[in-house]
Amino acid sequence: MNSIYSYLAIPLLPLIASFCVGILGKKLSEFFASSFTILSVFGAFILSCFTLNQTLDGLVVNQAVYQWLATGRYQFEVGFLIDNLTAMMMVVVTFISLMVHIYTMGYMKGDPGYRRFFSYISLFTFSMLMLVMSNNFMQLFFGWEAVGLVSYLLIGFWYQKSTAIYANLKAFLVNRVGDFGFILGIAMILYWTGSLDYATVFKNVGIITAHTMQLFGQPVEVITVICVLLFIGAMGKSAQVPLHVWLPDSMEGPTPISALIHAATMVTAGIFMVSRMSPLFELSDTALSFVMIIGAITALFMGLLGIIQNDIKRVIAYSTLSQLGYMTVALGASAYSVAMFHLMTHAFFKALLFLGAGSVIIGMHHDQDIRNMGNLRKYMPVTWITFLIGSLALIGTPLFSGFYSKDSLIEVVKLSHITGSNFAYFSVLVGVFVTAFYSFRLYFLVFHGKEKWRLQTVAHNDDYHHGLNPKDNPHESALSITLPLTLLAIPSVVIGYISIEPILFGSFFAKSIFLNVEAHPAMEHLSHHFHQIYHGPFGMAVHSILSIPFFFATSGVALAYYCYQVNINLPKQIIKNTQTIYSILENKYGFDSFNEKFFAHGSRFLGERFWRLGDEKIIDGWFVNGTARFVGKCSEKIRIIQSGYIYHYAFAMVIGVFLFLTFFIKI
Amino acid sequence: MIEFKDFVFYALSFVLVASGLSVITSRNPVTAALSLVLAFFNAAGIWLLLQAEFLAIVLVLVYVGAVMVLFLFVVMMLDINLDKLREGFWDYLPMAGFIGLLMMVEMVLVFKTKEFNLSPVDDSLKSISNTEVIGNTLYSTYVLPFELASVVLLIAIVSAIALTLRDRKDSKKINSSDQINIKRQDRVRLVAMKSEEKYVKSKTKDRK
Amino acid sequence: MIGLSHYLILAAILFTISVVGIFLNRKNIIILLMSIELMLLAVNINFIAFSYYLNDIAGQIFVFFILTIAAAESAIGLAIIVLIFRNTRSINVDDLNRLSG
Amino acid sequence: MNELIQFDLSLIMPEIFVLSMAMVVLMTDLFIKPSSRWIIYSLSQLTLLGSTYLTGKDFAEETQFAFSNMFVRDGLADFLKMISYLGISLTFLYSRSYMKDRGLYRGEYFALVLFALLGMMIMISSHNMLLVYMGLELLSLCLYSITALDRDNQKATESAIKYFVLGALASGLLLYGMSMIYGATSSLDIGIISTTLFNHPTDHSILVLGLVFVLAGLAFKLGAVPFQMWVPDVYEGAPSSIAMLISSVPKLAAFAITIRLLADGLQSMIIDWKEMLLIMAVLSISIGNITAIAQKNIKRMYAYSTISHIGFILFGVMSGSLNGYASSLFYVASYMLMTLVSFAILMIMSNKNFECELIEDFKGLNKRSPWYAFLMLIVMLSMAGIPPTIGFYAKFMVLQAALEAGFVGFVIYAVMMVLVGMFYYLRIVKLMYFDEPKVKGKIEASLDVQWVLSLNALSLLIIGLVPYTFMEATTQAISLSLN
Repeated sequence: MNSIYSYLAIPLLPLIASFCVGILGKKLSEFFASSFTILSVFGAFILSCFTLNQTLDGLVVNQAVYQWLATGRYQFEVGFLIDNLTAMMMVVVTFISLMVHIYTMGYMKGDPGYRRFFSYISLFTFSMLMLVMSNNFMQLFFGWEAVGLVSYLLIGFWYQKSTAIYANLKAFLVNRVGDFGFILGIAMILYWTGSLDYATVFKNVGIITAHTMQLFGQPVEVITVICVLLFIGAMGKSAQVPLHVWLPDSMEGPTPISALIHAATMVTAGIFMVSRMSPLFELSDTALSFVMIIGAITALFMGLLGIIQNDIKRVIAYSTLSQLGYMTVALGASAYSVAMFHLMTHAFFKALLFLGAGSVIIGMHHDQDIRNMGNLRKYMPVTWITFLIGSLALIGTPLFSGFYSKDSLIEVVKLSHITGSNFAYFSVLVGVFVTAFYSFRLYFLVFHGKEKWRLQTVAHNDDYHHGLNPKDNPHESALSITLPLTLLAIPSVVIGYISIEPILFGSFFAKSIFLNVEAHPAMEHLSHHFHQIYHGPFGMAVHSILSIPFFFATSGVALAYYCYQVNINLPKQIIKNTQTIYSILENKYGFDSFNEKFFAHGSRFLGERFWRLGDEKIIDGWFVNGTARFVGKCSEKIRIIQSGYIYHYAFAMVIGVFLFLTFFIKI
Repeated sequence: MIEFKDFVFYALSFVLVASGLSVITSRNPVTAALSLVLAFFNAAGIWLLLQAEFLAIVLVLVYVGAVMVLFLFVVMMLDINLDKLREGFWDYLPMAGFIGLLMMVEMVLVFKTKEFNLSPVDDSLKSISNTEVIGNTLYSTYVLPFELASVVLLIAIVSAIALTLRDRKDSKKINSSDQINIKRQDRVRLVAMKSEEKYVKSKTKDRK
Repeated sequence: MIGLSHYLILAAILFTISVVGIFLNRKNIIILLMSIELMLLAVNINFIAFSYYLNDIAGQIFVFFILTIAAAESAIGLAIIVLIFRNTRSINVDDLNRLSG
Repeated sequence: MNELIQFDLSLIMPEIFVLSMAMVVLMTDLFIKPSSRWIIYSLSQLTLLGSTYLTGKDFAEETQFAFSNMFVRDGLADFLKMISYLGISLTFLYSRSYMKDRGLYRGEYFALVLFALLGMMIMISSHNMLLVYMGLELLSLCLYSITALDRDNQKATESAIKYFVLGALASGLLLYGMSMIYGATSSLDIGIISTTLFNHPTDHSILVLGLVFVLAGLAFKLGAVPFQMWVPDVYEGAPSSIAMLISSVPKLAAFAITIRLLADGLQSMIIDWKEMLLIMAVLSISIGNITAIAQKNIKRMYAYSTISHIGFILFGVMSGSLNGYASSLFYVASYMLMTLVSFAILMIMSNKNFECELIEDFKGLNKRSPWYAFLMLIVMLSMAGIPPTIGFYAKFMVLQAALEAGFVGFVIYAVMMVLVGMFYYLRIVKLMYFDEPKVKGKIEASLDVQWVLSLNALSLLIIGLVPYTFMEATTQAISLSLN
């Protein structure tokens, strides 16, 4: 593992597997297709672990593998930059990908597109690895587009479903908006620094800081423009408001994809990119504020939307949005390492939650409506336990991995002094409550309470309707599904405890992430707190029990418990027949009912509004569909000119000549 | 005082422009073709004024003699409904005329600039005949385009034949090689089919 | 005194007439071909006038080739017209709008 | 004198060979039975092989003139000729069975295409306005008649007459412009025109007048807005094989005369033609890409995509630098490779009773033949300009050249139009992969077509991965010829 070419093997293994399975297709047996891709991804995972081991010893590789083209001043290469940041991402990506590969064997069993699916996810692994390992913007952009393409293909994997096709088109279009900003940002970097190589760009970054440019009549720092443009790219990929609309719809894709691409890896590419660009972002406080505010809005308001969803996958999707918002807030607070830390822990527990949801969906015979579920813990014990672990990690229960990342995140936001940090602090705090509420609402509805599918009166025997018959019992899923769940549950619990010290407060990211300590001292303070007050990770957990976030989280769980466990026990008839008395009773409880009304209903109302107005009307209606419609209209208009008559054509030619004469002849 | 040469120029130009207008406005294609012939004659006259004798003769011989006859031939071969051809002419005239006029004015303005009024060269210096000069140049300096011109004419022949020549449908011509090469299976086809109901029934009836 | 510009203006007038003829004529394709002939005639006048005033034979040579090619061109053009007439029984320009958009 | 003409003839050897072989083909056709037309086919392919040899044997290292400086043989000329041979050879191969099915597999077709090739070779090598005109007409006349070759097809004849009338109008405009330039410089030789204009800046307005007309003629040949109206109709009307021919190789020749006339002859007027080309380029890119979206007929869609590609080629030319010309040359060559594959797939999907010409016909191609769907995917990605295909690199180089020439705003606009363009290219991809096939049945093609087509399509990818050598060749060709 000394030559750069041995690193090349890591992305190439999945690529080769993808090609073999994709091209040979039906000629391969299903078993061979799956085991071949799994082996190759496993190989990539092992090699990644070796790489991480090497980088932990201080190895940093930055080398070109192949020169694509050189034009005068500029050179475009394929190259790798391997340091702790990259290595960590590589391990996370290959690990989750491996889990998803194994899971897919069970999940996609019997699907006609079985081999195609494996080909796609291997291709995705390749693209994602290229993205994280790149040492220049060109390759970054390639990986960026490639993961987008595979995501597009996979959302529309069940292409007979019209909703799936619509969702993949939406994802494609919205991502184009982000990409446009991203490529403009790259172009500006190329223009100002004359290079696309990370190292050269970071070296020359000093040149940029001195310059300002005119934008809408105002002088703006060039570095701010660049950072904001790059961040717009990240907003598209990492689904930040207002470019988030594609992510909930992307749940039309198969569940393993939602876990791999739309929760754990691809959507975090934006976070990774901003961390990688920390030397640029550190130079512009304006850009950082922008990042933080966007992140804060996403974190809070997307979480609120999670409360009103009834589709199991959509709840988790909104939760992903909200958690991505958290990471973005951390970026804005210059706590890149915290963002990356949360990215890692989130990758584990969110993949776990999604895969668990997939297991539930299989158990329920492809019924995704949580109102039809209940008491599944009896029938699906492994899924239940692992899902509970995932949820606990998500809400930040002390000692779980999510706790360490989230708590540090909130802490660092509190310590930050950048514009907008107060709002962000408020958002992430309230977000904790919201997260806890929707997570446990989901948990209680699915795994506890009554077995609601038995209450359905209509037995559906037709093929079109999925779901469980009232008399049937759900079954625990096969080993290929429960094994990844178990394997993911382990890091969801322990990874935070183990790694918080080196990642956040040690020198893990020292060579990868640049921090301007004087301007943004929040990280420094946090480190101080950690060592001086908490004396280590366990102390941090103990201290947190008296802190505000913990209180918020507990009250969220309690509220969820009350609303979906306690209230449900009241006889249904009373609720139905005596609406007025029921609501008076509710009011008598005072604080609780106020909470119920204000937070549950109020936020449901708000969420509904945001969704209807913000998402559907403005963003979908105007920006996305509006542009397409405008171009289409122009197209139809121009077609009319092409009338088919020779004299019109001749006339057009003569008019062309005439206008040229008029414009250019100066007598 | 108008010189005689000037008078000839104006006279020829006037007829040339008038016949040109007639080409594009006449309702009958035969009239148009004949107007074009007239235009060619006048152009030949103008070329004579410019001492391009050879080309003037060629224009008359080749164009009037051959090309225009071909035009007339096609016009008469195709049976065209005259009245239909005129519809809508006046509707478009104002716009077309306006654009044309503007374009012409622009070009004329360019030609009116001073530098362009070159004085004519001294005629008496030219002792060799125009035909001889053209011949000499054509076969020495311009031999490559000359050869290419022959290729262009060949292409014209080939494509005119390829496009329009076809066997008459009612021709009784016999292709003997086709007749010899014919196989049994090309002509005879054995078809397995059910015996027809009616026929079978009637037969059984007969038997009864 | 007749100068170069007189000839050029004459050619410009003829050229414009022929161009207008092409997009004014909405009915008969053959007249379109005639307009094209007229246009080439205008170009020829230009070349010959330049050749005379510049005392350079190249212009006349060019005209020679233009005449040759124009003859070939009209042969092909007429052949295509004959085809169209065979196919549609009409050489009306207005009927030629099967292809559009 | 004798030696001189010998030298001249040795330079023009490939042209002489193509001409003689075209006549041999024409004559052979008279004496063979229709069933043995393969002889003609092989003869034509041999011709191309032979001329490749003749051109490649003494590939021009330096510029050489023949026939009193009318004919030039330089790096640009030989490079373009080699690519033209390749293009014509592929055209013959791809269209073989398609033409057979439609009764167009005739001797005249091959002879006329070879004559057209001769015309293009003359255009590419011309260093004199007269020769430009001769070559242009040689090419155009052949194309007019080939378009109408399917005699009983109403659409084909209609498109032929449209092509013919507008083409004649365009060559009239071109001639008028040439006469003005001749009048202003008193020479037809491009080299002399260039030096005259450089040494004695003469009357400007008359030159601009000539330039506008010349440019109109060139733009017609290339198919740039507003002289593009014939393109969609001819593509749709003509049989696919002929549309393929028209859309591919002639663009190389048109590019060559554009470079010769503008970048060489009228070099001193760069300020004027730069702006004119800019207007045409921007219009072509916009109208091409936007109108293509509304098309239902795939050939028309190709036509509009051609128009937008031409816009990009003009972007490179108008940047007015050697780098810009080289990138345009690269673009036009890669465009030829792309368009050949795109039409070839169209023809493979057609058969005797079925003409593939609607976009809908591509529905579910992946189900019918995954390999052809994949090849089509490469072409579409390349045309849309998505890395790592050749199309991306071509667009990138051209836009970079324009950027260096200072057209920042227009480059941004062009990039936006590329995004618009992606829509209709990717729509084909979507139809191929996500829709159910309308027509069932496998797609058949003979073995040689399969292999060559695959190679052709994969080359789009491979050259896109290692474009550097190819780009080097174009840069060298351009820099050897200009300066």
